[in-house]
Amino acid sequence: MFNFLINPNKFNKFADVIFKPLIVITSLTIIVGLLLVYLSPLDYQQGLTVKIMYIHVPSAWLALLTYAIMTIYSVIGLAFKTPFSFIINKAIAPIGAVFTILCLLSGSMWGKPMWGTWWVWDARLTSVAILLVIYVIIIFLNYTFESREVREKTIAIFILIGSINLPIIKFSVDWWNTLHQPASISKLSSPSIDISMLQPLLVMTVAFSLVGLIIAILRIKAEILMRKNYL
Amino acid sequence: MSLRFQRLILILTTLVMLSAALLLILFNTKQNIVFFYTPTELIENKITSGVKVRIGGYIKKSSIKKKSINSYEFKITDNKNEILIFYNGILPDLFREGQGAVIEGSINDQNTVNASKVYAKHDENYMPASIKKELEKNNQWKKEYK
Amino acid sequence: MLLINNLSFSRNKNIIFENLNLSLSNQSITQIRGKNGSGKTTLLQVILNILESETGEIFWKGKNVKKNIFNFYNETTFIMDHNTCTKKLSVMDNINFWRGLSSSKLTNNQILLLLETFNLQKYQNTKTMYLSSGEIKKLELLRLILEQKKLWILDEPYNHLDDLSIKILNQTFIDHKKKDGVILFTSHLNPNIDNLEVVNF
Amino acid sequence: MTLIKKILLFLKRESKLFYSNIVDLFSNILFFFLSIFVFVFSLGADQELLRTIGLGIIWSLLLLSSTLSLRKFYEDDFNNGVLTIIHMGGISYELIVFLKILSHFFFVQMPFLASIPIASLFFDLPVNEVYNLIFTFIIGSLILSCLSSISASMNLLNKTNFAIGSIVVLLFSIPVIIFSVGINNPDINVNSLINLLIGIALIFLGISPWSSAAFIKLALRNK
Repeated sequence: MFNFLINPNKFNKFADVIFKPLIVITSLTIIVGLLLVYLSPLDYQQGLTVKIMYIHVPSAWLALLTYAIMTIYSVIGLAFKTPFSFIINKAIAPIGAVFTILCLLSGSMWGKPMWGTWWVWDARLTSVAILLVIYVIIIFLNYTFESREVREKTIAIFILIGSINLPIIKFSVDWWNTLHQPASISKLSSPSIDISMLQPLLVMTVAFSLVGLIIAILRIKAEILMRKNYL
Repeated sequence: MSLRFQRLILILTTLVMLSAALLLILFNTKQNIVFFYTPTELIENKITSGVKVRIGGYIKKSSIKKKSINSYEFKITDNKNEILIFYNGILPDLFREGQGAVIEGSINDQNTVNASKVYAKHDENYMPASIKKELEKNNQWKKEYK
Repeated sequence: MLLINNLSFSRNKNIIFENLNLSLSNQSITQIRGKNGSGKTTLLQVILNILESETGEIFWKGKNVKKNIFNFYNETTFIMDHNTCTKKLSVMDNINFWRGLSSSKLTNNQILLLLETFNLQKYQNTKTMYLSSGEIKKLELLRLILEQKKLWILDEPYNHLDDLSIKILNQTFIDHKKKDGVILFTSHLNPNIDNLEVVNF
Repeated sequence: MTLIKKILLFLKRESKLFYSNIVDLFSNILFFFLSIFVFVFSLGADQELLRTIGLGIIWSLLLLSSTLSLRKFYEDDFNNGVLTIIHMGGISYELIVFLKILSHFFFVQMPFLASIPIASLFFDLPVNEVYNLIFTFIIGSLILSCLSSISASMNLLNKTNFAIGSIVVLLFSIPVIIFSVGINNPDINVNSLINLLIGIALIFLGISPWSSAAFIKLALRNK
């Protein structure tokens, strides 16, 4: 049933089926999300600046999610030697990098009026910057080695080593005194964000993930085509 | 010794190492890397004057005094101790009374600091302005730091 | 002794060899003969499990090599086509290292005698980087006798050797064969050994 | 028992190699001191300034000097096939990496320990800071050895882009630097910081044998 997640041919077929509906759904979600953001109330403290959050938080989540997906696929790829894992790793690393850049830029734009600075070296900001560096190294590694097998496995091992950074990013705000605020939404407690702001945030998150998914599908399909001779 | 046995031993050592590392890190993160200190920590540690520090806390209610354009004086508190801050410069948007802030500057003497930079700290609460008014009307608005 | 079943290996979709079968009996010398670049070295590396085969199995004394790899290594000496001695260490240091790794029971006197027969005793404390390539090759071949293993696998052993040394090497092969040994080597030459089994590759 | 004998044999060989390569080590230390001079002269002889930034400079230069010996880590033994011979002697690649890390720690990093007090003289560092620096360096250099092993084994795989190995070392040494330099914050809990550093060292000590061995096996397969 979930074969399309590991088999290139089945993935191609699956992608062909869902691609057009996906585009329709995505455009609808984006429109609804932007409308909701437009209609969402101003914060009692931040005023209009709160709306940067609707870009910042989804891109941060997706930057982490992309890396988590790459980690899972690397484990699968190294353990079962599935070529599709390495296709995924190559295809979605730039997407994660773009989301990380988006997260850092929007955070910076929010930080200047709110905190009074573009950038501080606190634990959360530093660890996300390191995530960006890791993404960039992964992209570089794709163009470094001559042998394909070497390239793929090296990247997978490197991704696994770099995944130490994920829990550090997540828990940095709880472990250390940081300028960055702790998470507003967690499973254990009721969110400390009002429902009228939570709704647009969630819709925007879905919209961002769908856009990421569309780009990922296109890149993965291109990658499969390029490797047709090897698969 | 066979390859499998060597691997087994190595896997076990790795697991022991990683779990020890996890314990060490989880039990020791709280105290060490600090972006800022609270006023109580600062006073208790008796840092010599002239040292650069970051202090985090809440801005005491009705303590902000504007001395001239872009020159301010206010108090940072953690409900136990407070520290007087002098600052020349532009304050960030979020800087208001009762709000969290981080101040970077050098210590003059025990309880006063010359700030070179002021960051406003935002908490994890997001709330529409209208609801806050509503809450305040019904006297349900709670603010811990006054 | 050594049984190779249905072995195939390919590199980047280029098939190097396919469905290869080979069996080496006790007291035998086998040569794999072929041109440069025909994959002789690769075959040896696949047999030694340095490279992983795509299909096929290898058995040593009836046991699967992959599952008992250290038992297999424990009875094997592998001489590569290039030098494996550490250039910055002296001849004696290298020998002691090999001796320790293979848990060889040779005494110091026996080793000195060996060095004398190979005409290397004057270099005992010289760093190997100052030896000529023929002398280094002889030092390398010393490992055959030093390690006292049953199976000898050699990659191009005749390179860099003069006629006399080739004769000595052939004699060593025959001696080892008489002592229940098994020898597998690759070469593009046609060595003068009786009862040589040749696999054309 | 035989395995322990072989491990001792391996370490003995490493120590012999260390003596024959001792000039390399001294050049690394010389590099370290010369770069300190370059720093001091480019900043000017402001004693106050040097004292505040001294610790950071010493740490970053130690880091850079240790990336110099990166290529020596596996390359020689890999190219002449000694790694294969050792493996055929009955030691798994993971164990070889572990032993290599230990010997790198003792023979390459520890000699720098002696040069730290001299280096801190140039920056006029207070005694307790030097003491802390030595203490954190002992743990931090173990982490650096693990990182060097990972990136050196990664360098076996590519013959052109050597910068990538140094980048990996620098990237993962960021936490080491943060916590090691943080120790001189006047009111930090030194014990918890040391514990944290040991924790990081254990993590890298745990993962580097596996990842380095994987890289080495890959490199052997694609030699």
